[in-house]
Amino acid sequence: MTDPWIAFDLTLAGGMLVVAWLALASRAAFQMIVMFMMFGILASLSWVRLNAPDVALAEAAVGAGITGALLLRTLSSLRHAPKERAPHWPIAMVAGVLSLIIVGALGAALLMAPEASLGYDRAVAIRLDQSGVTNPVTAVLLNFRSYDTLLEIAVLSAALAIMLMLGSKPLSPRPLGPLFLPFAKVIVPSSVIIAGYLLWLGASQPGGAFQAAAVLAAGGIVLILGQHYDPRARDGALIRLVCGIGLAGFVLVAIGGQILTSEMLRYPEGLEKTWIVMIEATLTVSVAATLAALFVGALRKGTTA
Amino acid sequence: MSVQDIMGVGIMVLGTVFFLAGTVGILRFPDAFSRLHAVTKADNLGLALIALGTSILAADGFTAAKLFLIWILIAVSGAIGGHLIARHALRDKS
Amino acid sequence: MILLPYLATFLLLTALVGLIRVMRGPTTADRMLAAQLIGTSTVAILLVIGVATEAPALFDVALVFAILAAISLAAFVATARSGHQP
Amino acid sequence: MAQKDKTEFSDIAQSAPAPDLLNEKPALPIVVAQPRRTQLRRIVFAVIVLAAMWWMLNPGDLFSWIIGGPTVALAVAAVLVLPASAPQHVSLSGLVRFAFYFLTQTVLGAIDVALRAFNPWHILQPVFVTRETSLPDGPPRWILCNALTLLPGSLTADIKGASLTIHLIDPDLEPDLPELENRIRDLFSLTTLDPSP
Repeated sequence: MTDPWIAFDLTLAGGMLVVAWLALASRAAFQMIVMFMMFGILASLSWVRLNAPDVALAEAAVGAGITGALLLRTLSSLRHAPKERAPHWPIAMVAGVLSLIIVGALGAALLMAPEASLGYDRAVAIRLDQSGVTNPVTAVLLNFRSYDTLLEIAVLSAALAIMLMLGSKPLSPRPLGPLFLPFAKVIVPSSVIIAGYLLWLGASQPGGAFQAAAVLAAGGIVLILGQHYDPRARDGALIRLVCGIGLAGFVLVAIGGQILTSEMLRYPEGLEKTWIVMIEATLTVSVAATLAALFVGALRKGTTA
Repeated sequence: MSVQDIMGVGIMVLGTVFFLAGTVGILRFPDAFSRLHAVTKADNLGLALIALGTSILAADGFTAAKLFLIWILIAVSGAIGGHLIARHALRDKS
Repeated sequence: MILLPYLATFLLLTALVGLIRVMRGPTTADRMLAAQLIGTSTVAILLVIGVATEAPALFDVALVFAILAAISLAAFVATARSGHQP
Repeated sequence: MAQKDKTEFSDIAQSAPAPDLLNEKPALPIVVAQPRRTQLRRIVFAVIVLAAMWWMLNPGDLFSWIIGGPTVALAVAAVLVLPASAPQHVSLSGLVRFAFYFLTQTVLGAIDVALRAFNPWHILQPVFVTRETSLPDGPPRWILCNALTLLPGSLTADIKGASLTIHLIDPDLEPDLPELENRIRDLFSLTTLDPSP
């Protein structure tokens, strides 16, 4: 009997190709952003179908949620809407050739894979019993999650530092009318609780702070958009400190773990759970502050480009 | 197949009909405001029915509570979000 | 129960057809409301897959989608410029 | 940590709103001067609701309160950043009556719009109307606007003070505003102005 999900999977795969093409082909920036968000949604669904709900969760929170909000914010601060124009043909040629090379390399890897992947499958299967996770995709990702988080935080911190140095057009949200308050009253506390829940779900393994941070940042962004909280009013320095703590703390933990257990990003035996919960909680708050700060732009009052 | 299963799946099928109505609505209706009617009303009920059917099939109180929370979040962002988009579109026009 | 995968496929198809409105516009409001419709459909799809494959973890993914749909909407109405912006 | 956030946030909540672009009423509503008891009641209510939400997501997991405790505290702090609305008295019987009415109307609204979408010969003739509401600002008016959005044929498009701009999908489908207002008054135990049957 055929798998009843085959129709769904084919539709999803086809849909992803179409959306990817539409996102690339749209000349208008706003349309491109919406298509990009739709691509994030479909990518998340595809992780679901690959039996990796953890990755689907991350893709939903980061790819479809917070990135879209950041892109919309960026679009609003551009002085002129980007002009519609076709790219110069030499650039288009180079991009085309590069893409073809990458596609060729991926195809070659796929074609040459069978023998190699057999061995890999077995290695993962053996490890699966030890790690206590039942899904191979999740297990592989979990083992590298702390490295992943470290790099993500480094990238975010660098982005924030560059933005603070260059300055940016301050955020000036439109007034949203009296119904935004009840909206915020439901969404803001819910986002805090859901962020805590995601943190708790991810706390059995290191590195799940990012999804929680994205949801927490979303709650903060609603507060800022409703003009209920203005981080520029007085505590710019405090926010910069909170943003910095994430990267600094994580690096310290990595080095400390290296000294104690002679393996980077490994926590001492027995204390793992406590360590993970504390570190992840700190990371969540710090990354959320960084994401929200990226959304707001300049952190000092009256700072302009 | 138990009575419970048939009921759950039946309610979910009914839910998808409303999703179809929402999509037909946003394609057929003449302006953004009318399309918002389709999005806020039809999809809201569609999701409510799907969530209801899912909780009947799952037959677990806490799962049902989580599904109810999901529906509340979507309903709030649907109803108020529909208003906010309409408000935005109204300022676009003037 | 065998019906559920086809139900999910149907929901996915209605969502994908909704993309036509994202492409056509003509206003930013039209594109955004279509995006919201697709977001809601995705939550529904996740519930259907979750119950069909007995994977309650998917309800958590749906929860995250539900809360973040609200955020992208707020970001849109607060920052998007007026006019028939592309 | 949550404690510290709370004091910072509440200071800012009372500071002046940012100047707005279009000459409109700012999103920040009137900060109601709150007696200490009202404030306390608000905190207790928020703690109960949010703790229940956490318990619902993590049923029977006592260990989860290591994260749950601080999370609920932070969420309560976030609630306190938002301006308080005047305290409302909701009667339980009124709530049941209104919930039943609201649910039936939501279903009717969805069926109505679905039939319009599926009928290939149906041509929409949408109109805008402006109506004044007699309900007080705050939760009663919020409920009114959201109920209008989910009722058959109507959508709250704009609110300026007590004047609502309503989009009707069909001119014949205008909802009976006084009746709806009276149902909301019943919900909040407000005195009924127009005792129509």
